[in-house]
Amino acid sequence: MTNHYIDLKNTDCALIIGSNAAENHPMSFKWLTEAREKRGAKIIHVDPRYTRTSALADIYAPLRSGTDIAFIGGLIKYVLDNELYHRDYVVNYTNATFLVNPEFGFDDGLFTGYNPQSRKYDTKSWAYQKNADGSYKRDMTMQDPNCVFQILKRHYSRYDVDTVCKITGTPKDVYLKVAETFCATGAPDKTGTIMYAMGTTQHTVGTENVRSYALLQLLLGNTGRPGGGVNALRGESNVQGSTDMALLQHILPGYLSSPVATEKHATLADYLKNETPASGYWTNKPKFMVSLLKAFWGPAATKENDFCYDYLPKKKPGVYYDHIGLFEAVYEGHIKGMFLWGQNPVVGGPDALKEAKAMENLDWLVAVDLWETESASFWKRPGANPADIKTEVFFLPAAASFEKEGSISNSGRWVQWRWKALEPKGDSKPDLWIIHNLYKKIAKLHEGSTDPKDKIITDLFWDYGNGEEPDIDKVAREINGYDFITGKQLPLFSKLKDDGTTCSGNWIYCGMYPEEGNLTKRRNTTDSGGMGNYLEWAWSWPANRRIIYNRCSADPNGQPWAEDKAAIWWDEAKGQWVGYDVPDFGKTKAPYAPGGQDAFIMRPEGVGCIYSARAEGPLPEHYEPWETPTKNILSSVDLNPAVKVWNTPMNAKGNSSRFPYVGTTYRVSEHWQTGGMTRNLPWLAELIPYMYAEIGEDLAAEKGIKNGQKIIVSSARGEIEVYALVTKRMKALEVNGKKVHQVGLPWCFGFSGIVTGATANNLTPHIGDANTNIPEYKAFLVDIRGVE
Amino acid sequence: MAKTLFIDTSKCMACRGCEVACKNWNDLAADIRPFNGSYQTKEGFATQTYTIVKMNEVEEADGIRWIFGKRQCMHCTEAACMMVCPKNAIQRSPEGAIYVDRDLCIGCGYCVQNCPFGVPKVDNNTHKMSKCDMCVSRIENGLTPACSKTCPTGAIQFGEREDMLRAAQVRLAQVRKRFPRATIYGNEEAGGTVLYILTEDPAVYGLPPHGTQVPWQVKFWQYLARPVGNVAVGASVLLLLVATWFNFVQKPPKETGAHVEGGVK
Amino acid sequence: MANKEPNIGIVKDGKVRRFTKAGIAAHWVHTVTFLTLLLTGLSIYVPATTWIGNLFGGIQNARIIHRVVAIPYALFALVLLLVGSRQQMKEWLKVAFTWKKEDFIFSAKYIVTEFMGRHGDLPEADFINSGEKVNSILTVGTLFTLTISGFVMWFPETFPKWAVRLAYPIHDLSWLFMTSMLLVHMYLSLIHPKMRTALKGMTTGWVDEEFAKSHYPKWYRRVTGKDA
Amino acid sequence: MRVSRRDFLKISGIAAGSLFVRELGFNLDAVEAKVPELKIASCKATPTICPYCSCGCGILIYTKSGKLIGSEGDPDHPINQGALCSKGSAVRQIHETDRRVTKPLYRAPGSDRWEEKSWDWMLERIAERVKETRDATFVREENGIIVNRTDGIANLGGAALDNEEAYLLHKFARALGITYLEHQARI
Repeated sequence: MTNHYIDLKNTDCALIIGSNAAENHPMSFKWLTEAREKRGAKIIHVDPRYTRTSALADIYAPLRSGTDIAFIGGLIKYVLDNELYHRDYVVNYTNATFLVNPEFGFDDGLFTGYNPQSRKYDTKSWAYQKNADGSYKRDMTMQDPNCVFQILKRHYSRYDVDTVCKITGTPKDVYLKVAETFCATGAPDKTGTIMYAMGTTQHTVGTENVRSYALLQLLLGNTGRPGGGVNALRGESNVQGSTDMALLQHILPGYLSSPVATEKHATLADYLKNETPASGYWTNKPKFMVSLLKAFWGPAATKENDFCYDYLPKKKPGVYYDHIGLFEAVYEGHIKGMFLWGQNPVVGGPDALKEAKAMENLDWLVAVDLWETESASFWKRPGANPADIKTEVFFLPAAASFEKEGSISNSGRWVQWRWKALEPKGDSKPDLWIIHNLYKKIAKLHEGSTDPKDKIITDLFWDYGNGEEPDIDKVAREINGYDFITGKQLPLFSKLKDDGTTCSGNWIYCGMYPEEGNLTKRRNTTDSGGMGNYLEWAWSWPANRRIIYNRCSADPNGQPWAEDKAAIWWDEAKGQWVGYDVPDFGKTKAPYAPGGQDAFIMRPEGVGCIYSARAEGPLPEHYEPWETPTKNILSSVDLNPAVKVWNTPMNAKGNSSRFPYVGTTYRVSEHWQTGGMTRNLPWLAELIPYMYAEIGEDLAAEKGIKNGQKIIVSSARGEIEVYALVTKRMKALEVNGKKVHQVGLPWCFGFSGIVTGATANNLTPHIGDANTNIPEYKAFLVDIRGVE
Repeated sequence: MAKTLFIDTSKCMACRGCEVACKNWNDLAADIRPFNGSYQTKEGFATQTYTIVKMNEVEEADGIRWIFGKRQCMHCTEAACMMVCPKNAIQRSPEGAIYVDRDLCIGCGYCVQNCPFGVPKVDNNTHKMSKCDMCVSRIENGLTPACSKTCPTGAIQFGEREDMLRAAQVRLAQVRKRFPRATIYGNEEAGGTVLYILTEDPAVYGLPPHGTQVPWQVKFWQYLARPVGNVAVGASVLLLLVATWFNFVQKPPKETGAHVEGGVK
Repeated sequence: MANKEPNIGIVKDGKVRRFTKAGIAAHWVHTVTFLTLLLTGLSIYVPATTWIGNLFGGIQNARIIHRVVAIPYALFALVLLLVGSRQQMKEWLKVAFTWKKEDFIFSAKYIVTEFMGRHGDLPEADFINSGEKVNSILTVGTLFTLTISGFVMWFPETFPKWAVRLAYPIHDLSWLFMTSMLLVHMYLSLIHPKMRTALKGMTTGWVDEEFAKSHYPKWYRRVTGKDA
Repeated sequence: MRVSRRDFLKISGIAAGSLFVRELGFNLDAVEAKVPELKIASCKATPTICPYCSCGCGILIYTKSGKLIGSEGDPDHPINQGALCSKGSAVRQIHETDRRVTKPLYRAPGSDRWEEKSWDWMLERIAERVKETRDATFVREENGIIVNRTDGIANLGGAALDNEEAYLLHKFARALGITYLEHQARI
């Protein structure tokens, strides 16, 4: 999140799109309810289904799953046409004034530079125009046809309300009410927040969905201000922390790119040259990278051996290491061993039938979990014959969150410590204990080996106490980082060096554990200015900033746009920024000084990017999901042109003649993720005990299905038997002149637990977003039929 | 002075934190029921379910509405259950909670049949009645009930009765902007119960109509039938004592044995 | 009076046959069941009476016994009368339900005279005097009200809520009034010096001729044909 | 004692009716029902953070001499101020439910059931399999560039790990040469 949960109380309008916040992030509604009661805030919910969030919203706008960009594109046009954008903000804090290469263009769904064979863009034509001294060319009047603002106007001129409503199926009057209500937050003294989750990201256009929200929020001048921002409500308690710690193939801790076996990353020097931008805070990347390598290989990492840079594995170019690519490799038998640390792909993975089948090729599987999950017992899943499955499976019982210590980071980047309340149940162990002892066993097997590849393991800097119990405090200290010479904890990432004298496991967490102690353990509830930032409670990265880009909360002269929306402001007397949050800006850089307006300190441009290159273009463009019930009426390009399509077995594509309805997966308040942590708890199992498909009364009537009866829901990948939950809350939508029904499927059921049920992900496809490869769970095609 | 709950159903999102917090505090068991085609997977109260969030879909002129309302014991000022309990097992705590002392309860079910809100339930094996007791052990120690503490949106508030009533009246004006038909429920009913702001007619929440009081049968039973009956039995006993006095203590004068008017023919 | 019970009214060595065998059986079945129901019911009436439940092995046993015994209470007496003493039953009920002015005088005077052991000149009684008429009416009446209200309370789900709630007061009123009558009835038949001879009627079926003549002259004349 | 109209009638009725009971020597005063004592009195409260969604609500785990008594929202925590949703309120059952696996379990290839094993046996066996697969699928160099990559092992998970665990797992996985390193953030 750019802001955080409590800051929601400062908003004047919350647009909840691609999220079911009241069900999946219920505490967000504590603060939205306060915003509504104290500020008269309006709540808008845009969702294919009328959910418990819609029940509390002032406006509910139905939309066909997979058409967010059309919806938001329409709002962008509405803002531009009615001049509701926050002009001073847009001119000073965004790249709307930047001039773009005149060769840039867009025609019939494609930007310039597209190569149909490789399905990739050559982005040269999208570059900014630069002056001789390398600075960016800008037209502060935003009239130049090549300036981003005019390009934006041209691009979204096609997103008129009628076209948009034809694509999304949203009733026009409702759409206009949403536009009028949310776009009013463009006023300088108003802020609106966008709250989104997997409903936004789990599409082949997931990244551009988020980009469209960021773009809209920049136009309305909401980003970086209390009650504003683009707020991802993430699903798991520490998915923010686990992402920061880079349990993802494409990054190293602190969002440093993981090396690829190409010239650009051949050596540390090559890597740093190609990865470090010319301007913006990322210019300090070498300090972060070297400190990370020193944290990994400690004393063994020296200047001479590039701080053991070579020890880091380099990816093979062109290979997809993401979840979908990974399971395609498992299916092909390339992968022999797999670790599952509390993950359950047999229920949570896309095309789950294929992923479960793929696991049969594994020689060995280590499953670490609190429960005997469907993935841990894939070899005895319904329909499998254990005798044919040769995988050796090790199930290691893990301790629960309150049976161990440690810190986790919530969506709002608050890193909070958790204390140990109880001994682990039975012989279960904390994951830290398991990793620590597993490493020591593996290291012992490689002790004394002279083979260089084994040195990678034995040289690892593993100084967490010598007994069986790892000292978690030492791990926390290492993450923060310390000075090898003084042995002191570093106070902030600005103290990191690239000469090997400092280490830090994750530079964005540097400052969490300074010399005076682990700040994540702080429980002081003072809240200066009553803005809800609670700067003394725990610690938030980066540098305890609670609202990032908060320089934008002040106008170009450094004074808050609105009194009740103050975050930081310039104090001329003190010569520094002061206020209710840690400045996300040079503390002593005056607003009138050069770069005093560069509110986005991480960006090379120093400003927020309305125009920002992604795999499929610099501006979000609507494309249809891989399995669409209709055609793209904005261009002849149906599927996102930059998406990787897997023409592989068990991943067939369904068409709308055989599968006429739009299927979409979701969760409910009472179950969480694949259900292990909720379907094994009696009090939650009893609240939603059965797997069901949610269908509208009109669809049920059409198919002669009665509420509570069993039905089969099928897609090109598989079929499942579930109960029919027939409801008034889902109605057919009018899409391009045709009635389109949608079918809702909770995805938290599996064959193991107190309550069990069919797995919705047996229906979802193996295809993902062009940039992140996150699977398209939210829009695929299904059919339904009654069970006699 | 008595405390009570104030439930503003316009803030309820049916997250059912209250249902689970209630089971957590009271150590109640789960109670899985067959599929009933709704998110509200349980019909109503049960021996292991003291509170339940009603979830009703209503189609109105201006579109669909999903109406939520948390139900639990109403802790009536005039409590029918207390009036009918033959063993005085149901008491009102100093803070106003109606609770049952399970040692005294014999599971006779009088309260079950006579509660106008259908709250108490009797367990047929333990022969004990169980229902929401407003977390009496908590509120008697200055804490709030588990459901009100856990409610994320503050739909469930707890405090002195006048404060809660004032809060409800203030809130009603705001709620009516979004829900014109909103009403306060629980101010007159049964002498004053848990206070609600309902956004729809009470029936949608499974509540009896506005103005519901203790059933007349209960009043007839407790104020008329039993006292009169007791008096009758008392009178007989009195009569027997008097007769014993006359027949045995103060011997009757010797009689000729004729008892019938006009003597023996 | 045509077709009276076969051996009612026979006089033999100073006694006259007053009750049939079936009538006696019905009386004692009714007595045993009612008293059992009274005690098991009483165990839950007020907080202090729980100890009575313990006589039956705990209050939950009392609860079961109450339901089990309720069936013979409701049916057996009725069946016995219908089968074995239909004629006298009809006569009994006819007399019980015919109330004239003199019946009221009888009741009022009886309480303060005979009941207190004093002689009172009271109107002539038929098969049963007006006090016993009240007892009969109550017994028959409460047999129905207790049975019906008890059945409704036993299966509350099958009856409308208003009916179930009404059943409780009706049940209480019925047994309280029946009990107050029973106390008087038991006092007369067991303790009252002058009246307790009547008990033999309900054990052997025969009462002293003198007693019958003086207490039930109209009945005596009718069934024996002799003069009172 | 303020006697309401109801009580007066009730008492008068009982008084008269109870004469026949009076001699039996029982007093009929209403028996005072006792309030159950506070379950969490004298409990230790340990603060933790909810393991479910990413709101980061504070929870207090109540224990008494090491035994779990209950779990509630942490009233001092600024995000939830004592409130919790249905999942957060059920956290206690994560410890209590008998569905938890409490012993290391091993499934031999082709077998149809689990066997219980010791931690040592399991960790040693896993270490051997890891070494085997790493040695078999390790790539040291590719067209002139040092890669040090293990193609045969994939590591998935976990978004529910602590930060310290996630960091250590990353360090451990990279040292083994793993590039198939993914978790729930991707899906």
